[in-house]
Amino acid sequence: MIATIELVIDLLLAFCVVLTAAIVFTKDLLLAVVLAGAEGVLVATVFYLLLAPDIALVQVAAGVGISTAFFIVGLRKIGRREE
Amino acid sequence: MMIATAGQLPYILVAIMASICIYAALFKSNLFKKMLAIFLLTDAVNLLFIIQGYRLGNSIPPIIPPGMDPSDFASIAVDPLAHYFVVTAVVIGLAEVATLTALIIYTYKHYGTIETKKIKELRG
Amino acid sequence: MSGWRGSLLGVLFVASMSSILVYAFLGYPELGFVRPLGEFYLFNTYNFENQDWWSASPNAVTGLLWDYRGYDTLYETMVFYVGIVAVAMFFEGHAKLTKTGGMTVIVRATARMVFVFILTSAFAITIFSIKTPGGGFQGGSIMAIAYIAIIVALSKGFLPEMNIDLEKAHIAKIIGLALIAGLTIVPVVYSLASGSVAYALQNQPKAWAPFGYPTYLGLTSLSGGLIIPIQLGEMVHVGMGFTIMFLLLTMKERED
Amino acid sequence: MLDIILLFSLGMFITTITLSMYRMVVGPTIPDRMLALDVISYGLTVVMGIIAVISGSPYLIVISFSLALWFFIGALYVARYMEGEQIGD
Repeated sequence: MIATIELVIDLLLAFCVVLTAAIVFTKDLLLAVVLAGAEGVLVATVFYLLLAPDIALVQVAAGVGISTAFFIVGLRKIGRREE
Repeated sequence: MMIATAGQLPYILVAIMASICIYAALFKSNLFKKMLAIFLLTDAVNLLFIIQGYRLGNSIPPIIPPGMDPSDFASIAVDPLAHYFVVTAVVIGLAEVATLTALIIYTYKHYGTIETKKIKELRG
Repeated sequence: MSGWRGSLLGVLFVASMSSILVYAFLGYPELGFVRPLGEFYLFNTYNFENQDWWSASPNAVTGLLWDYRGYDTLYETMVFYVGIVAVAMFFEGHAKLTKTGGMTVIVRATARMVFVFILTSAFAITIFSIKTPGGGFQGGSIMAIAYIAIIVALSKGFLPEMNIDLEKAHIAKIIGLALIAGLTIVPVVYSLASGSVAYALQNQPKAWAPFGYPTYLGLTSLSGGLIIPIQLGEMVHVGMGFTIMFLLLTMKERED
Repeated sequence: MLDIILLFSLGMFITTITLSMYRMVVGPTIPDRMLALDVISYGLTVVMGIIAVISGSPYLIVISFSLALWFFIGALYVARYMEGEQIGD
């Protein structure tokens, strides 16, 4: 069971690396924001699996709830496409 | 000579994630992209803290169950110090994101663009 | 940097940077080692035999936040306050909250119901943070989500119906901060008045410093001294702070 | 018996999450990805609950049923953006 949880943590972190690369190299800023929200959910899951329930709570609230709101407000004012 | 073992694979993945974020924060031309990279860098550093405080084996969260002896608890629970640092760092990172968003909107109002290359041309 | 040369440079930068970071991180011990300071906190946080150093809270993170490292958290709160002031400097918008339609009726009804649930869970997470995971920062972020969802799904004009506008949010935030400051200063005042030893932000009585907040509410229910009221103050401060930031960012800017 | 049911449902939900991750990586439009993110989030909530039951730790289950409340809000923001109005008006 313990080894399985470690394997799951490694897989989720690898997926986080892929998402980070996608966020950096995409041209569509709205897509980048959505992928950042997905990465927030995955990071919160890693926190949960690493036995940190306090941080999983605040990480989901921060990564999906509040930061996405700020990003979307910014995008609404500056436009969606990157040159 | 240090050789990575399987238990240190999370460190390596977090290092790759952090270096991608540092690259984007330094070399990307779009200010919004820079802000996203800084936000993700915060996540990577938080992950490093929590992974370092984790304890292999039959570990439990840092909340003492009723009736457990404190010395037993101290020998199996994970590190609460890392959790403390991360709880405050997440909220401060969010305040930072809000401030940067305000700055970016202000820049866009002033120059009409948020690409650093174009802003440089506009200044002459 | 353009074309393949730019991407090659990027890959080279990421590779060299990550090898440096991996070299640094591998110096850490393998998973499974907890620092002696962390073990000290774990051992003492709810230790009945050693009541000089305990924090009367089974959740070690909560005890760490406001008892062992209360000063650090106090300054983190000040940094957050400066962030709010920085946003307010850029957008000193008009405080007129106009009421418009919002999204469709399904989304609006759902948002109203979920608002109540989220606010309740924020209070529960904050108040029971002594025994279960949670705390002031978590509760505050969740409270901010409730208000931001209302602003997005309905509109800013619905906030006065819920007895919140910009000025009231500022006032609530300052009340939360004043609660924290008051609970910090009370032991100092006590020590000046009675001539005995007491520390700022002192929670439980020590053998040489007799001042202490109550450990139990009633006879059995654990209250953890100053931790619960100070977490409530922190929750109101953080939640109202994010709500104010969001309101200011969505204001129409002044025409210069 | 209960162990078998728990492990079976864990496997089912992990399969769901994997399939939705494919949709999130490949999905051609933004709403596709947002819906996939929603499905992943609710699957993760259930998986968290099941892991808490298996490992027998009562403190971990607090997370799962409080997280289920505010996962959908990200989709709300993106929908509001797609409507093409200023946020908050």
